[in-house]
Amino acid sequence: MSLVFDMALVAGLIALALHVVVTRDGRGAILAFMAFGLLLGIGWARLASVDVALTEAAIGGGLTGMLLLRAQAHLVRHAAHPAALPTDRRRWLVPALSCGLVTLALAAVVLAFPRPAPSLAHQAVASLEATGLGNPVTAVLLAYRAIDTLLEKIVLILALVGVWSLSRDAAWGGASQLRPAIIPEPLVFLARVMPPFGVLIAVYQVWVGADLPGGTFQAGTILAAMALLVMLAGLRLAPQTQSRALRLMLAGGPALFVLVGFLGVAVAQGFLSYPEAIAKPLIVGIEAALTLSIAGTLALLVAGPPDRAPEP
Amino acid sequence: MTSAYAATPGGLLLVLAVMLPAAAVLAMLVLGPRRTRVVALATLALGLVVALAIGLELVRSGTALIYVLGNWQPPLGIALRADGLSVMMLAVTAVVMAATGLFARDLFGLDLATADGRLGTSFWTLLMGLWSGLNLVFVSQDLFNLYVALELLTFAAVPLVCLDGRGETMAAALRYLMFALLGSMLYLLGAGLLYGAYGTLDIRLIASASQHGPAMAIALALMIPGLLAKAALFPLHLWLPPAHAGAPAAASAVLSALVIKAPVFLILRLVADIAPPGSAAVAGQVLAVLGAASILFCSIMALRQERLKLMIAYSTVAQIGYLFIVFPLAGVGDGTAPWGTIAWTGGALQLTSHALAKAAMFMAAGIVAEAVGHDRIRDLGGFGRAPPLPPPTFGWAGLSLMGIPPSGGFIAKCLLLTAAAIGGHLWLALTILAGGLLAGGYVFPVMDRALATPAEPLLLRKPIPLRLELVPLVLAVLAVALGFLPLAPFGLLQIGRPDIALAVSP
Amino acid sequence: MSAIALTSASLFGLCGAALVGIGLFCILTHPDLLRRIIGFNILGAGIFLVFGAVARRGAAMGLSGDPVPQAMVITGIVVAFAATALAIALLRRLASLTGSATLEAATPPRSET
Amino acid sequence: MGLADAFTLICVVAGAVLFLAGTLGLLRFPDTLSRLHALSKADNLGLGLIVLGLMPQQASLMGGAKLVCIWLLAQLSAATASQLIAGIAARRKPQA
Repeated sequence: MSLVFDMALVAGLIALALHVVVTRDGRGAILAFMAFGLLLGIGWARLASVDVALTEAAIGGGLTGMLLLRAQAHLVRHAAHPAALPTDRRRWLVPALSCGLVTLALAAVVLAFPRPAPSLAHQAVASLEATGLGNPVTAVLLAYRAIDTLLEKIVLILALVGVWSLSRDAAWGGASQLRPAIIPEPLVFLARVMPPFGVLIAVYQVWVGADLPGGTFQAGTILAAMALLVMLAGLRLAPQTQSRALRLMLAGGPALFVLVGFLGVAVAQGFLSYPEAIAKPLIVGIEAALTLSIAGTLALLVAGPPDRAPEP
Repeated sequence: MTSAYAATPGGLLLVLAVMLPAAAVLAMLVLGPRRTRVVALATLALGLVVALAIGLELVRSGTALIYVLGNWQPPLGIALRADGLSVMMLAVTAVVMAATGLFARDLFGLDLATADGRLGTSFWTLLMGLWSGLNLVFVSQDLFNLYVALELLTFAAVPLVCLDGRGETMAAALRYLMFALLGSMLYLLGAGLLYGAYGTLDIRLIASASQHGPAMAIALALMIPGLLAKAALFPLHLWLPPAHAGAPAAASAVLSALVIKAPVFLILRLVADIAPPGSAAVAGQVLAVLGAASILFCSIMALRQERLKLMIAYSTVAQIGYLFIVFPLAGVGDGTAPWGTIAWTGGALQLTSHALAKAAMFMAAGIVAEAVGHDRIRDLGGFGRAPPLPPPTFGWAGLSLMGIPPSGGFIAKCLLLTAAAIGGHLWLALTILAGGLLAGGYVFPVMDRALATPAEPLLLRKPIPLRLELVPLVLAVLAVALGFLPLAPFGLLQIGRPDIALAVSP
Repeated sequence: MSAIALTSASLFGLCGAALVGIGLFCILTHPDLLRRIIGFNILGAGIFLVFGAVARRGAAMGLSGDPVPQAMVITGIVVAFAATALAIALLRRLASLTGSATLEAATPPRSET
Repeated sequence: MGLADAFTLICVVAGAVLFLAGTLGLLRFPDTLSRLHALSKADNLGLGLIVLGLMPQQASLMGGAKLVCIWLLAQLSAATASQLIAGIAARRKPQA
């Protein structure tokens, strides 16, 4: 029975993906992609990866969709009408066949994976005690493979620096214009009511993330969404990108991570290792700081390059 | 099986090589535009010291440097490891980075309005991100960690291309981003398949597995083309010329000299360290054919360019081709140890000398463009009289690209040619010779323009301080001086090879 | 073929394979850059599902899946989002500067440096 | 099957039917406002019934409270979205 449900889910995912590719309607493609993201979230829940499901639903179904919709509105205003897929068979037949080949090869590999499946679950659980955590996914992200998570924060910051570098010289250091010309009343209402709940959920996610599904990425995404909502409703202006406080918030999480990492050289077993007695509080502390950094970075990535000149 | 990594003294230096520039990115963000340049220059100095210390430690101990992050042993954790080849890459990177830093300081100093503005500040921050990514590519042992390293490179390199904010460079940057992302994704997919088959992403552990299923072949067939798209090997090179030619000179130098070497290095590791011998031999043959095609096709394209920077960019794709013909020449995949062969040494020399020469050329071209206001080769008659040093820089760097003695490029191409002759690869030998001639074909006309007497003298837009011109000249001279280096230091390349765990007797 | 029992893990793995093909096709052929960016996201979703299948197969020790690939997917999703954001910022700027949302129309750089 | 399970079954099936009807309405109804009407019916009542049906399956009071929270938050955002869409539809109409 559950396999039938999964098959329907998979069929829906593939159908939506195909629709996204072939439809002529640019906005329709984005909406279909957002639905795809939400279905994919359910798919991840079916794969019993609740941590991933939360991240996918929040980012794939939410933030990415917002980014795409804003871009589409901009392109309709500023650029030539986007073209549709080529109808000339010579243009699409060869790529279609080669992509089909890739799919077939992948399918063969997926079906031929060795059994029993190799897994690091044993080792991950066995080492869990040394971290004081209960959620093995969090342990992988913040202990076993902490360097990935740390450098991925640097990737996010570089992406933001890159996005900012796309502004006009005069606007560099200023703020993005997120507020629409007309702000509908219901949006303002939502922006007043929703954020307290959002913040509560985010704090809860960080707190339980140490032991249960949830954690800094999911919480950061929710906070980012709340910040965007408030700015879209015009309740607060988007921050100046040159603001020192903002930049401290963005760099704070990874900076703390680096500091604790080097602290490990002095008092534990090397870079990015935690003294066992205080491993959990250290990790939760890093997660809290990272959550703020991620929230700020994601929100500013959606907001895009600054387009108003900085005010002193 | 000796699967455990034992940290060596000095292993922490590898962490520093990666984290120092990463920490600089954070510091720059917080301290703001006015202090960005100072932080960058300080980091460059420190990084150079770290690279030097790594080199000394490697030579002193005679074994690879190893560090286990957080003391979590692979497969659960991640290990860093630097053998002779990695250390050579770290060193070349540090030298080119430091030179670029000195060059950029004076280049952006020419125009006070941009010095602390958008262009300068973004450049320095992205440069540090780039450095962190490069160093990680050279030392990481974990395939997913290497994916993160590749993304560090992508996100730092793409915005560098379009710093001048014109529509054309935006298009070039976007095309670059598309190729780079596609490359990363194919790489990631391959890594996922390998994890599914082996339950680890550690290079040493995967390599020591006794049985290889279809996952290995398919994973390599995804990862290698993905990395080729990033390395811009023919026919996936289309993005490179506009991107490298459109970037500010200091950025072009790093992009062309270093950034595309990272995926090449990874391909080398996949083919030489992970692939089972049969697949490695096949991959080596295919790569060599593409490399040869790259040399010939892109050299001809370089000949036909009207703009100096585009010509240099096409020359990069051609010179990268030499690195791929090393695979069959060094006998990768035929059961012998490739790192002892002269082709392997030749490849390493080619990599080093091209990095130095190409950085020098892009910087020289940047100075000319800055002084004259354009880089159309036809209208550059007599540019040798204006800023005096770019023409000799160009000439010296050109020696290395053409493979004329005495230069690093000459020794490199000579070794490759010898290997091709000994191994009976006639077509590769002919390609190497033809590539040298074609390189002469595109370098000489520029020199000719430099020494020509124009009908009307070139108008100089702005004076160029001598200090600015010196940096590329030094790099070009270094590229030539490599030719005088006794080949002994390249015994360095064999340190740490093979990886101990690989030396399991069959 | 009954040896290959279709589990929900391999079902989602196959779905991932299909999505990879669809995403690749979109990236290679669609002239509209915005759609190509969505194609990258579909490709990414497919890749992550392959990781997900691997993770689900590795269920052991009372865990519902191998946590290592799950953690990698979380990292991957965030990186993919950053890539989308950078691509879109570039595309918007390109459209404002040149009035075109495709690369085909963009001429090779010709003007002076 | 106990009484609680039967209750769950009935409520969830009823909710699912409402969602189906809402989707049909979304696809079939002629204009924006009536489509919106169909959609919000499904959203409010359908989700409400499903949440209600899942109540007896919760082990703790906290679990139930969380479910209610989900329903309330969905209500809030759905209501806002409907308002926004209706507002745009109303503004466009006179011009068309």
